[in-house]
Amino acid sequence: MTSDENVNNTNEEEVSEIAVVDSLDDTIWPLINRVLSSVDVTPERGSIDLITQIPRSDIIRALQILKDHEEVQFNYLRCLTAVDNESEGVDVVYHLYSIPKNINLTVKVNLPVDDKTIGTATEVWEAANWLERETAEMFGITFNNHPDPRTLLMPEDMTDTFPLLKSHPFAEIEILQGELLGYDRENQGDDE
Amino acid sequence: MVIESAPDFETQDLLINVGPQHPSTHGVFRMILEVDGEIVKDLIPHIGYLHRGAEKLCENNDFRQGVGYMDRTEYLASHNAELSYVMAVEALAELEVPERAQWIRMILCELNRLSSHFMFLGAFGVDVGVFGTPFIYAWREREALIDLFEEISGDRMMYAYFRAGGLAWEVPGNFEERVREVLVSTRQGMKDFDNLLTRNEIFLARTKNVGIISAEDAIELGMSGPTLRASGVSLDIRKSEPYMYYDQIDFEVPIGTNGDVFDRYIVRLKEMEQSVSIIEQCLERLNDGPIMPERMPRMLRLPEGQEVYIRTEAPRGEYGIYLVSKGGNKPWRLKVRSACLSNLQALKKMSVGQYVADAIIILGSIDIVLSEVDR
Amino acid sequence: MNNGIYGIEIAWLDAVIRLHIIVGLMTVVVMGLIYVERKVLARFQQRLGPTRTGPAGLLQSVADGLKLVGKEDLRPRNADPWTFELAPYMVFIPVFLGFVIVPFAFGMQVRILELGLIYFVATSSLGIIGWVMAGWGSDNRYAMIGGMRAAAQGISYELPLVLSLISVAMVSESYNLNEIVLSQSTYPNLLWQPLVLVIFIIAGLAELNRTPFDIPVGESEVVGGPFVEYSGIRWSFFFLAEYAALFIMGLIFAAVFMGGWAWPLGEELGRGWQILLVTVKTSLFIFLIFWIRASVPRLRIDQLMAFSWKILLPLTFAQVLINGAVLVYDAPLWILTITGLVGIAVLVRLIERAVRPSPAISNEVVTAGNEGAS
Amino acid sequence: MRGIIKSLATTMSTFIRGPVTHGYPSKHRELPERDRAFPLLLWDKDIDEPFCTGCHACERACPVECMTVIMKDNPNHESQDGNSKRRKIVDEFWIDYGRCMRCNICVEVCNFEAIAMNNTWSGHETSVYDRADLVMDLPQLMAQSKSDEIQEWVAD
Repeated sequence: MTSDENVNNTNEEEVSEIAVVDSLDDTIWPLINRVLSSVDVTPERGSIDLITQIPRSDIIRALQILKDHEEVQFNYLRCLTAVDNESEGVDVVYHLYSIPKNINLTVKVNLPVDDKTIGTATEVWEAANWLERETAEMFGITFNNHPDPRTLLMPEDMTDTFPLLKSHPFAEIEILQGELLGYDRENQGDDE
Repeated sequence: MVIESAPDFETQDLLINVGPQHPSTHGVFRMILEVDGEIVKDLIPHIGYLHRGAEKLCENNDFRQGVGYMDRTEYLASHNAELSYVMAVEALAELEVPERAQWIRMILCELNRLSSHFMFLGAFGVDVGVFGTPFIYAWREREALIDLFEEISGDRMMYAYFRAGGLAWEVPGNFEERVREVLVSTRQGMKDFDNLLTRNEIFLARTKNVGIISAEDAIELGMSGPTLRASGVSLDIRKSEPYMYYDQIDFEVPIGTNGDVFDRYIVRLKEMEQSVSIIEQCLERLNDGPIMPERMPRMLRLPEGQEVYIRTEAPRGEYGIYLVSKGGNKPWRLKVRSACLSNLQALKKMSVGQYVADAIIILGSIDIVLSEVDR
Repeated sequence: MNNGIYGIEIAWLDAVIRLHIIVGLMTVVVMGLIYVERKVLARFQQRLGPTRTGPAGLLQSVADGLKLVGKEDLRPRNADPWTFELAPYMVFIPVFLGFVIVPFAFGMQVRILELGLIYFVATSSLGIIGWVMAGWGSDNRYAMIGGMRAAAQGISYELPLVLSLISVAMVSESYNLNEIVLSQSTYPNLLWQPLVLVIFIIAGLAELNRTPFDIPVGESEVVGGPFVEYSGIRWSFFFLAEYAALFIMGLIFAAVFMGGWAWPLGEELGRGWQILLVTVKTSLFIFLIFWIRASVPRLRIDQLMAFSWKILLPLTFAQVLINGAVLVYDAPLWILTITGLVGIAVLVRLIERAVRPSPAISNEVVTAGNEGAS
Repeated sequence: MRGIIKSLATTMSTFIRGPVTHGYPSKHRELPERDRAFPLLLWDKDIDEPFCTGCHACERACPVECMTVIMKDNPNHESQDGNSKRRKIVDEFWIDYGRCMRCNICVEVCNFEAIAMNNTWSGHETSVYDRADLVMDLPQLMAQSKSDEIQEWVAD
């Protein structure tokens, strides 16, 4: 907020514009701030929904509050996924929706690259079960106390490589389809 | 030989592996049923046979190329899948979509909902045990719809017709009359299904009070779409968070009462009637105009550090696209929120304690498309 | 009684010749039936059906037969060899035995048996053993479930079927099929026994494992049930047996309920006309079964059992009792017609009660208006 | 029972309505003008050479990388005493139909309207026994346009 004030002094016309952009009062932020007063939350304006950054240590407690609190009732977990920010770690992203109140909230948790563990949201919503399994196998995130920590989409033995990390190579189609599938007939040998 | 007394008589649960090659798993879904006689005691679903990494592929393709991959994640309702994707790109690029393009999109999405629901009715009818008839009825109507899509976009299933900003090209001149023509046959098809199944005693006996899931459980499990609404939750994104011009359209959201298989069937059938009425209203408001924004960059680049989660009401529920941009012409991260994946999670809860034959129709009533589940 | 067709007086030779004719006839009829079923079902579903082999696809069954004969006869490694390989015959032979008593026209049958109806019921129920053998011997869990379902269903529906035939036999005062037909020379039995007719069709569908009672072979559940591991010629035996049983059931229906070859108006017909008459009546039954197959879903196993034991069986017992009372006290037969119709009404009511405990369907789905969702 | 009779009536009504299918391999449905099968190259009949200049635009835009283009100097160019205005022209062109996803992007990016989607049945009936046979080379891609078998449709 301090940076905004600096801008305020410089140009009057820009002031109103930037103030509108950066003030979150027109969003549900005041409400969320009140509900999550016990948690360290950093808000951010998203294109549609409000985005909140919550530290890893508080996340499950914060989600539980968001679900149970009378004023918000985020009873519906829309989506749970992760974003690989390479050197900045991995963001776990929760998209919450409150059916009674018709409000949306995006919750983000940043995990450092060398310690990708987080509590499981299945304690809050059952819906998180498969979504977390998918996120775990795709990004190598460990969800502590997950009730069913098997792989979901990947083969059971594919636990050493995580396809959606940016470091995972985007294999050339030739490699995947293999030389023996007809692209290279000379090397096909007598297998036919 | 002495016959043992009854209490020592040991029974063993039978494990049956249903799928991935099974006539009624709707693709390559596999579930392991633990049955005691005919009663399902446990159910372990296995998915991932159709995983193609659409999300990873999209991260390596620009925004025009990505549309084609979206088709393939939801091949029964490709227009709806494309819609979420292009809307996400438009939201980040702050593109204003021309009015005509929006109306055409709405018409196509609702038509696609019809064709997808027809597919459900057909496949579900076969799951319940009618020999092929519902399937052919469904295909008869779906064929008319698909022919229309082909006349518009050129392809029967993988349309690749929506573009960020509007549409790829203008609809043919006789678009309106063709849509009206198709709606006539669609009505006939819906009537045929209604007559064939809705009041059939055997159908009722099979579907009523089977696979019940309560509203609380359905919400808790993240179900969406008709499967959720059958449980009595009136959650339709077209109503709750209207996108495109759904707020200007007058339609109703059918909801069920029991949350059983029959409700999931009837909710879809009623929803189709609503879709027909939506299309008719859209046709009335369709006017001439451009189909792409006037100032459209040749190569679309998104601002850095932006993200959006777009959700639309696809035939099977909430089809969400989570798009993270770090600049450039490719998404940094693209997540497809699949309605079927979340709905499928509820399968175990619905099936345990039911008969083996019920487990099959419960699976059918969720209306899964495995390409959307696995992506 | 036994008029030899070719005037052959040696009884066993005569029987052998007749049996051979029956086997040939059966194969041809089954092939025809398969073709007709495919065409009729296709028509019900607005399809074309087979068109590629021969004119209008007429040779489709022949092509299928050739393909099946040429196909490798596979046996799963863990299957029980004897049970697995004998099962097709155990299904096929009882069906084939049923042809012994079936009258195609006056005197046109292998043997006239005094207890013809009982013989038919006895042989047809033997087939269940083959089904269970196939299910058990395949070492496949789908097959086993299918076999067990077949056993449960076969035994349950045997009773309504037997009782319905018995109540007709009471009215006709004979178990001999020839005499049953002769007794209907003016009024066919279906006039006196409408309820039993309905029950016979229902139980017959179950006995033939046809929709809506095709639970043992349910494609969408147990993927063909006991037949899932069979291929080639063995599988075709099952197929042959299935359609032959359908044909016999049609013939029994024609003979027992519709008056068989008996022409109600005027003089007795020539043999050709008699055969035509029986064929038409049989076709009626078979067409009805195809029609039902194209229209109704499959029941669930518990509903199927409940339907048999709780609804069909009491009704048939009641009909038998009423028949007895009417016949013993020499009351007019139209009383049976009335009680039969009342019985049908009760049956309809019971079915509708069973499936519709809740209010009418139109009230089931409330639609949320514009304000409802937000 | 009444419901079952209603079902029977429905199937009987479709029995009377008659088939809606037609025997496909012997009878082909008429394809709409915009039908998209696989991409083809077009032949400039005025000058008797392909429209394609081998500019690699489609190759770069293809999401599945199914195209390979090689460009060469046009021997028929005006500077070489030819009648063509094209300085460069396509030398070799391969499209792997087995990989193509028929998204129409190559047609959209082409600056010379040199590529179009096949909208005839020949584009749909391309089954072969070997995947390698699905890799089409320049003469194969050009044949239909040369012999006037297609009436291409390109969006504005």
